[in-house]
Amino acid sequence: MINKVVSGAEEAIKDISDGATLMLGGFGLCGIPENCINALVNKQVKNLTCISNNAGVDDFGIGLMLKQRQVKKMISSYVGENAEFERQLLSGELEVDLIPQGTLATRCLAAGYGMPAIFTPAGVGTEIAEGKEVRNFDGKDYLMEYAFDADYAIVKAWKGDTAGNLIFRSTSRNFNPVMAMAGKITIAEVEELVEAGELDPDYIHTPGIYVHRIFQGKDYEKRIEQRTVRKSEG
Amino acid sequence: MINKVVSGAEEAIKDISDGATLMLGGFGLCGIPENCINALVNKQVKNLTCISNNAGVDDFGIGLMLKQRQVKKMISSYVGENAEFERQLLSGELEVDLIPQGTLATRCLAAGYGMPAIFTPAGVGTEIAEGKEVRNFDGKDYLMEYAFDADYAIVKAWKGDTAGNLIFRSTSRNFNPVMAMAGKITIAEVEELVEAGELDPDYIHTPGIYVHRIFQGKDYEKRIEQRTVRKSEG
Amino acid sequence: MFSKEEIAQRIAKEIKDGYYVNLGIGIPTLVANYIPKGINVVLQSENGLLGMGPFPFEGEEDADLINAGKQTITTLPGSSIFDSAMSFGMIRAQKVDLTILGAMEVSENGDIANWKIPGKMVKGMGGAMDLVASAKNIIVAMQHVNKAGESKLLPKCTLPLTGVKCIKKIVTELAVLDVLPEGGFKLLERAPGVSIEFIQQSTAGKLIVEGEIPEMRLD
Amino acid sequence: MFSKEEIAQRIAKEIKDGYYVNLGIGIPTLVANYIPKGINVVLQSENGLLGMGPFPFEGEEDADLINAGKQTITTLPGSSIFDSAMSFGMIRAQKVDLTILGAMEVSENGDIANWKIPGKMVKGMGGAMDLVASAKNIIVAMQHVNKAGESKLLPKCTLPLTGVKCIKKIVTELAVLDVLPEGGFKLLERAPGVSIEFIQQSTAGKLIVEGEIPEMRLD
Repeated sequence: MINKVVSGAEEAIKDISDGATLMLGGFGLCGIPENCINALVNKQVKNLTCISNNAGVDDFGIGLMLKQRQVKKMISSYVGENAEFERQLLSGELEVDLIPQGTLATRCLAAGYGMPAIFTPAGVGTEIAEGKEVRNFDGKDYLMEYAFDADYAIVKAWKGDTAGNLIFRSTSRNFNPVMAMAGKITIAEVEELVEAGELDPDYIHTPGIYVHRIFQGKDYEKRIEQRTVRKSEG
Repeated sequence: MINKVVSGAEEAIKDISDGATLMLGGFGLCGIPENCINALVNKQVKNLTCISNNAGVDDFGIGLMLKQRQVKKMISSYVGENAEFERQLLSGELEVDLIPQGTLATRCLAAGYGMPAIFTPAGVGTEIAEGKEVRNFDGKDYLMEYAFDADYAIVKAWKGDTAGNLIFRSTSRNFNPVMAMAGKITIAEVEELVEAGELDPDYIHTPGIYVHRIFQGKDYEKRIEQRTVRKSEG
Repeated sequence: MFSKEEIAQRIAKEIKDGYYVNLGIGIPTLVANYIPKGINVVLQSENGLLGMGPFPFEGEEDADLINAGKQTITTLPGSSIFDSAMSFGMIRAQKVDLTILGAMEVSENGDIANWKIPGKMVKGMGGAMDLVASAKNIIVAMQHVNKAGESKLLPKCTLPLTGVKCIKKIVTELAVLDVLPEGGFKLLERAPGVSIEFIQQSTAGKLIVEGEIPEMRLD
Repeated sequence: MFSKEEIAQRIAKEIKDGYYVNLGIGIPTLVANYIPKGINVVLQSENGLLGMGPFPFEGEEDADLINAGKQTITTLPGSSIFDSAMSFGMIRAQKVDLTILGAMEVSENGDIANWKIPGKMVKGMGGAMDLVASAKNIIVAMQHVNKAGESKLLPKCTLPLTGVKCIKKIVTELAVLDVLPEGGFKLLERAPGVSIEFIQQSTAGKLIVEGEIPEMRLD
């Protein structure tokens, strides 16, 4: 197998330069690549375009990059938990392209599957359809949406092996596998890195061919955004 | 959970009637729904359109249905292992629509993902492009191909649960998960049927929402088409 | 007039055995508490889960297991996890039987607006545009009038649209209404003690009243 | 002149460390036996496997584990299994670095015909049309002339095409040739003992010979 292991987040992101387009996995704060985000903050790389379903919170996740004004443009479906984000948006410092969540996911899939465009009914007849091709199939209208073109995809998995194979845990899977397929270069940080052969080939979510660099991350905080519980019974 | 269990192949296919369009999972003889095929043979349902990567061999798999002239049309990528097939084709009894294997798989995916059409470069400039829309993206030509529209998808999995969740084993996965997503009604036969809750949610290949009927099959032959071995060392 | 809980309770009666259901944030989330006993329903959470269970017990929260509202949740026996592309794939392919979501405005031709108010910070549409454009069966849970007392059931939406001609049924604190394919809100039921006249006054769009209009029942 | 084994051996020299490679049926399959020691290469089988290993030992065949030629095979440490949509997805997205396949005819502009002979039973194109349309790097392994002694390297293919302008390199029993973007077969190497004149006679398409043409080496 081809060994994809790098020493850590710093090495993994070392060639990411100003103006790059990044995909960042995660839904809310669940399954985000914490180590790589911190390394990007330390590296102070700027003018980034970030494709990510959400934009983190003020003091965690992509919010840390926003605070340093490293992000020129966010491409997201929902960005509502972030005061600094709002400030930059209203002041015109930050561009935002809001797109439907399913369209976001499917434009990643399209890139990973070599399909230049896809059709979705999401947004037909709304302002997000402006300037887009509408096409009718079987009496229903669809928008044509293009595959994303990202320089890097940065994802977080639960387990990975030295060949780059990834397994995600529970709903921290979310956008991670589709973004992993979609980057020109894909960087994966994992909670546990094992030797090739330790993961069952039948249960791999992202085959190693899609992953270029992998490392075992450290000090995962895995912050919970909405801690909701029920009372113990009895 | 919603219980999808039926008593067996006969019950699973009982409403399939003459003229139906069926998807049948498998690659060669690997991962084919043996029980359902036998039940379809016994039921003698006719004028079927079968979407399947291959057409079985003379005395196994879809070949058994061909022998009884139950198939009006095959939609496949490769049909080369079957003398009766050849006879029916040359005599005009059987229609065949040959399409590239990746196009076949992606047209299933499109149906399962609610995308009416996809773009693929496969077949551009060849006779299979005749009558199809060609579209250029970024300097490369693609054919527009439509999602399949199948009345039933019939697949074979390794394990399944009463909620319809499926897990496939090794390369018997092949077309099964994409077809499972693509049928208006999806029937799954499994080698081992377990209670809901026994399969790890992280390792389910086909979520139960895509499966309408499930049963534990019996007497699997799992015939090997090309038995190739190397000599024991030492 | 119905409370939010009662709106949720009334909507729950629309859920049938064997349904896969996607619940939006707000009143729709409450619907889960009222799913009729004895029927099997699977909740889909569009961040990638089928078979959403209740909130975890204290101390059992799992940061890796959340719903589309980012709340900690649990799975149930028979649950499955999948990625976002498959999640919206099954939504787009209409494998989800029923979608319940909130709205700021609904028009008499079934358009819905629920994601953006001009001049205010826009948080994004999340999965709402995908859901309304794809679902074969959508119920809107909403207040009949806004805080300024203006009707939210309109001849035409004034806010930016989320989807067009997609809403089939609305349950408010005042009434249950169908949106007719040819246009118009057809009054089906009224909340206990609420008059047809009051519903008429609260409905800016075309209200269609035919025959006896029974009171909403929750049992 | 090269044997089939030697053609495979020569092609194997084109495989670089870190390559993901898809091998077609026939001579291409033999290439696996000659992958240079010390480089890491992963074989993709388009029925849904990365990390194809050798044939199983007798008695260890697994009916559920086959390659695209339907042969029983094995996995290697680090293998992964996936469905047919993902398999052709990664092919279409050009994640596979090199595709090696056979051909009936190749034209001087890089068209390939390898799936259909009019009047004969057509078995189907399998994954060949996807592979040739998608791969960034394709090597054709073929005989220079057919059994009737006619050249298979033509100005224009006479058989139904599998793909257009996609072949970059050809290895035959006689020679190694590049297909130039502007058209023409550029002779790179000749098999031991084979003259340029003989290659010229065996090549119906435009052959480009510039400078010294070394003999093919296998070591």
